[in-house]
Amino acid sequence: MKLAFSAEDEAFRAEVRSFLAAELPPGLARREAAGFHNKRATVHPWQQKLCAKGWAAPNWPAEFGGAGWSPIQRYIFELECGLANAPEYSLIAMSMAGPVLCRFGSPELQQEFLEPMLKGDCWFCQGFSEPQAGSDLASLRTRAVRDGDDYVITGQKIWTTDAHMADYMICLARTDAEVKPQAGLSMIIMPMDAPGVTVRPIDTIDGDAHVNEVFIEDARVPAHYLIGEPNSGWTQAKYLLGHERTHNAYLGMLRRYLARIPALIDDELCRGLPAAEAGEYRRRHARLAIDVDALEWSVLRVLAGEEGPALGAAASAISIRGAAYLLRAADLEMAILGPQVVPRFGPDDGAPLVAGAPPAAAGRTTQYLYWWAATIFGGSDEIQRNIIWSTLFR
Amino acid sequence: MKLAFSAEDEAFRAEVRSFLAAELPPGLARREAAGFHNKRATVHPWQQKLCAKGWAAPNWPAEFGGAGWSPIQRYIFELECGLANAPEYSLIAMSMAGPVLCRFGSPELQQEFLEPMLKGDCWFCQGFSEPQAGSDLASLRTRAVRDGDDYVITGQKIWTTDAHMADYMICLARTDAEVKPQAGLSMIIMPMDAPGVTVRPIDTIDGDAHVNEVFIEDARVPAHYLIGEPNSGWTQAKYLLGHERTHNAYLGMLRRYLARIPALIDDELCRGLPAAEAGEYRRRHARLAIDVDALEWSVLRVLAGEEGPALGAAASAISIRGAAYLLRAADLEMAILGPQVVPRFGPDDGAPLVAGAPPAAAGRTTQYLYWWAATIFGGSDEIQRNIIWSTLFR
Amino acid sequence: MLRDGARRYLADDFATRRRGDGAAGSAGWRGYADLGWLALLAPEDAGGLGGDIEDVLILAEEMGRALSLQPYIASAVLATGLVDLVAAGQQRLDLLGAMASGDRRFAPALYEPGRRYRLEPEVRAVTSGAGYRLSGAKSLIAGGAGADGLLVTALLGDGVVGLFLAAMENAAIFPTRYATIDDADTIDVRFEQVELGPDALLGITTIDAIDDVLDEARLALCADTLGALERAVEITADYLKTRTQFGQPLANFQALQHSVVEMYIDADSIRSSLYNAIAVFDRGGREDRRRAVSSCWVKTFDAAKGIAGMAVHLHGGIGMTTEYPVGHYLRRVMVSERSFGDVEHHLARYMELAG
Amino acid sequence: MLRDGARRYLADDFATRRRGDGAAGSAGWRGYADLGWLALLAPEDAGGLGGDIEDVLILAEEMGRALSLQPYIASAVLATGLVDLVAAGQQRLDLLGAMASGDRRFAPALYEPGRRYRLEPEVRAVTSGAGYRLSGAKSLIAGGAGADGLLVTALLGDGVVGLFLAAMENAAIFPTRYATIDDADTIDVRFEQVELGPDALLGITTIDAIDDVLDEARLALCADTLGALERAVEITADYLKTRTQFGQPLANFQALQHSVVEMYIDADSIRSSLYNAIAVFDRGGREDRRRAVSSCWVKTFDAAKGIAGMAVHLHGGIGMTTEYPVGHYLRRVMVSERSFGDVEHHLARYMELAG
Repeated sequence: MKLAFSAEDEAFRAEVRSFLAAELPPGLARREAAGFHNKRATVHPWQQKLCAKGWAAPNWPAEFGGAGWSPIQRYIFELECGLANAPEYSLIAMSMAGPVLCRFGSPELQQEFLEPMLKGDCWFCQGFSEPQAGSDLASLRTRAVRDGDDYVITGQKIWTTDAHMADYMICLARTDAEVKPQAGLSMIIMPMDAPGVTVRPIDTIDGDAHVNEVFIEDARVPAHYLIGEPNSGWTQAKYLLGHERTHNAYLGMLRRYLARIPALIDDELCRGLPAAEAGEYRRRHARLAIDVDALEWSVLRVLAGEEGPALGAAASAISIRGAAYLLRAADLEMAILGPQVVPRFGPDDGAPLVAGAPPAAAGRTTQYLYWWAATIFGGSDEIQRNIIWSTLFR
Repeated sequence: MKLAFSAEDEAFRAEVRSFLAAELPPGLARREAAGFHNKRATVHPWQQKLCAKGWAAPNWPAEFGGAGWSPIQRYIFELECGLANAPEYSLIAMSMAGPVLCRFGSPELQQEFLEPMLKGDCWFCQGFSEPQAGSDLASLRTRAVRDGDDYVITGQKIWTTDAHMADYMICLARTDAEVKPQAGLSMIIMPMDAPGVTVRPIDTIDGDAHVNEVFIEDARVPAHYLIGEPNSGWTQAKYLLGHERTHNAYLGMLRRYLARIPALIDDELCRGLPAAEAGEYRRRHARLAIDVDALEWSVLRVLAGEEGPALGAAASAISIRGAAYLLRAADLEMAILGPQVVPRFGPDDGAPLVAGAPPAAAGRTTQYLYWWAATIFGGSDEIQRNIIWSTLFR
Repeated sequence: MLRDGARRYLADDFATRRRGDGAAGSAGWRGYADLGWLALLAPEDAGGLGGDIEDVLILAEEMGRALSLQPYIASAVLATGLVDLVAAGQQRLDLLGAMASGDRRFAPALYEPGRRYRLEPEVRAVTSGAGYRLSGAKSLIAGGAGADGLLVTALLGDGVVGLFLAAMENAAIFPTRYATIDDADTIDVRFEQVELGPDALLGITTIDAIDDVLDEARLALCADTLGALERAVEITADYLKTRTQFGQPLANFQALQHSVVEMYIDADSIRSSLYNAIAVFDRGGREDRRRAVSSCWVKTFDAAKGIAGMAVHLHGGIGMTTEYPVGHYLRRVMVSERSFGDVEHHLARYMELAG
Repeated sequence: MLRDGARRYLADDFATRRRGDGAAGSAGWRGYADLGWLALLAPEDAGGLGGDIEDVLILAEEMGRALSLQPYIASAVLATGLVDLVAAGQQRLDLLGAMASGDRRFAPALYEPGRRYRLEPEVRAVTSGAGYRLSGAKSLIAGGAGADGLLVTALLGDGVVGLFLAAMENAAIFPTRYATIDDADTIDVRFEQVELGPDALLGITTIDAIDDVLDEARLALCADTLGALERAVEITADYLKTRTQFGQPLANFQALQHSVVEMYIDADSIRSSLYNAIAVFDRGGREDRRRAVSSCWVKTFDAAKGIAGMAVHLHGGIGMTTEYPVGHYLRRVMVSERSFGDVEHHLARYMELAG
């Protein structure tokens, strides 16, 4: 197995770096580095810059305005964005709604939505999870009933990221209750301002606001907003989940942690961190760096097209270890900063509360707590282990 | 919860210590410290000394020649023996065959066997495990068929500790095939020199010799060697397994490791161990000591009669953590000693093979490898976790 | 019995707070006083119960279990211990009596910005007329908000440490008030030439003596954490039994059962470690006590975040919400583990004392 | 193709050895030579294949998988690298040619008693007539038994390190022969005023240069360990499918499935770490290479004993027997992990080079 970045790849990396250095707004980067989710309004100018450069949609085919990159280029772009503290912008539109529309949408839907998405003028959320259907999509209860030129949608969604600031939801709903559970699902674009749609933000323990409950009561949606053929939602959902699981933003985030931790240790030596403890934290940093080096190559092996049974298990293994390493990285930063991290910092405020504490203290607990969610989303660690067992050993 | 050792307990501890200091043969202690199993002949004089003192059977009632100790005294005795590198002598006779005979045996059987056991003149092995019945005793296949004044036993036992040097086996066999699996079992004393009994030692990866396969082909045993009523073997086995699971010799062994590791680190500093690494090993030693302090109190809570649902889970939890800590302790010693531990030291030879290596290097890998067996015997860690779940949460 | 009573009394604490009824207010503290919990550690000659550390640990366990936000460990355990240690004569009796009855509540201000867990103060006190003038800063004062006064360690000349009682209404004390991530009210303060009367100096003491008093608070915090973790494990096991996925309760999946069992064993080992420390406390010997406390601290907080985090994880999405209690246990132990030293601090202390 | 051929050739290695047919003897080495494995790393000008380190790593993986006891890493990878580094002219061509053809086999003798992983020799060589006189001791010489000669590092005056070739038949070399716990034939030697001819000094070198050659051997040992661990995981999964307990195959139990999955992920991460090191090796830069090798070493041996130990554990009693292969993987990695430095040694090296 050999993977060398080509001269073109390295030139591309240099281009991405200089673009980020020149164009990424410092305030946006600061907030992202702290670990708080950026808001739509603050991200919008950045997305427009990327759009102007043709880089807004790394995952879309070039014909629809996507960047048209190789997997390796996408990887380089995401890694460099991570290192530069660039935020993930309009994640659901770019990584989920966009790809599914490019692949399954009618020309009319593509026409209506893709360009506004690219420009950041149209945000999506994703309505898959329901209170009684977590990892188990087949038990989905939200119904969409055809009524003239509309579908009438009723149901409830939960853990809906960004619903509070989205214009549309790609809503997975049951359009046929007579067939077996997977076969009766469809994916429909639902305007979030349709009468009958209510969004209730969920307060999460990390202190940031990003997920919601969405109550849908007889919301009317034009029938042509249904994506592809009726009852093909299961196929589309599987396509999307595959997309999500190979999403490797963890590495950018991990590299970001690894890059800043040594300086953090040095800084804390002036704020009472004993030298012997600093040595222990440097050891942990080294061990984490060693693990991340390996994780990066687990990703590169997939991108380089390694074949064999391991391929089917790779995304699950990367997801399990990636989340665990994020927790270790965030825990290490908290340990280094010690008592300074315990105040609840507001999501809009990177200023430290504890006298004498460094600005770096803000957001540390928020991010640590959030990474516990990374052990769940896209399928819990346990589900991933089940997948690996079935793929390789059953 | 409060447990304080009484003045009597402390006096007892002092008595045990001085007895061990005066009477334990140094050669025996050296071999035991190295981690090799002592042989019957080398243990015999020690057991006779204990017998003369009345201390040969800590687990038996006083009326049968047992020490008549309180649980706390037993605990103190075992801990001090561990620290002093005293070997476990005639384990099956003292901890299994003896207690089951005291509890269920006829006066004739008690008369015939108990005193020779105490004196070390009569060694037992335990025939429970079979090739197709590991943790699952109900599927036992060895049969004992009544024929006149005898039982005729046929079957196969495996993992039989000490069978190669035992005089008798307490053999669990099926005496009634018509009833449900648990109900048809009996426990029978089988002479190992009975015609039809063949012992084949099993080579194990630790390089020591302690377990065997036992093939039994129409071995004739006097019918009065059956313990208690026919078909009461399941009850007796459960009684015994309870005995085994609260056996806490791990603590003596763990304290032995903890006591000698600091000096080992100091010694290795003269044999090339870098000071920074020594610091890391001291940290590991401290963490292990902290864990063992807690484990010791988990044992003491049981001995002090703490009540509640946790009691049913305690023996399983102690077994899981005890085995894990033994592995950590043995691994730490190997790490400190570095390359010096890799020669295969013979069980009879504590002399180091690598030039310049300390005698302490002998037996380190043997012991580490053996502790992997501790994660299995008496029920694997997984079985123990099942037991804890059922006891506390189901 | 103490335990049962405490459990009943504290049962609705979290739910009440979620409704915004403010159980962390003074009514709660008054209730604690009425139950005698504040008087537990005060010596009998000062109107206290002269109680056993074990009773305090039982209460602390229940408070952790109930997610109580009352600053019991700071303002009852630690403050009582400090005043009892340092004050003398009538002042000692008056203060301890007022604290035991709940009439006055003080918050210890020991730690300072940029000094991590060092107890040697950089806050300085100089004589000023008949009294003292205080300058410097203290940080992360648990229970500082709403307290009647702060118990401040300050340097009185070379190496001499005094404990001062500074009333919060002093205009030269500048507090910054904030919540820690476990929702507890906390303050930092700056002392800008704070003028104090002659009575403000409760007495002279040493860092070692303060560390000894802290050791009781540390054990109480370990007990609090134990209570929190045991409850988090129970909640998790219960949740797995009720939550259905793929047509059966999650509790049927062996991998989840074993995760809960590992959490249980780890939490129960903290109980054992705590009992070990209690036994050593009874036998006395400063070095042994310190060693046992640091041992318990390392054992507790090596495991705490992992147990509480797994509890969140095993709940799936619901575990991340503030409406549901389980995530609050994780936030609580994240604050506790760096309250009076952290794992590395106590591992180092343990190793220094090893022998 | 190389991999498939090697796997077929080595398939019966363990079973043959268990029957006592001595696969570790010279016939095996001759076979390796015939397959071109010994010539793989020898430069083309010396009759070698000038092959790629990657081919060597594939072979090493397969040897680990097959539990081969041939001293391939010592006598092919390391010895070839040392001779290629140090020797010159016709001697270099002769020795490399003889090693590549399998006609002569040498065992590197680098480490010394009581010196752990230090490469600076205390063995001294002084001139004696036209030749040299060697004194001192070397330990843990893999492949030393049956070798034609030892490649000995020795101090030639102040800080100058020479590599000597000492024929085993020299009467002043006193070997102690023993097996390591993985059944490999090993020797220690004492040199008591060993007289060597002028040709015995292959050349002068530096510790840094030797460490660079060792880095290839280290990667090969990581690959060997990867192969061993992957096979141990396969064997374990297969065993769980066939072994029945409580009326069903053990493989039906989710907790056991997940244990195997964790072992798999850990082993597969070693593969990723190895690929990382290969990529860095290709790009060059001594510090980067050392860092990548130490990274791979730490990753490999942090995980190795846990994976192999769990493989033994999941087998129950059978895993502890020498008849069954799985326990041999555990013993093998226990030797490997302390062959050219251990985890702490390489973590320290990694951190020194960090930047």
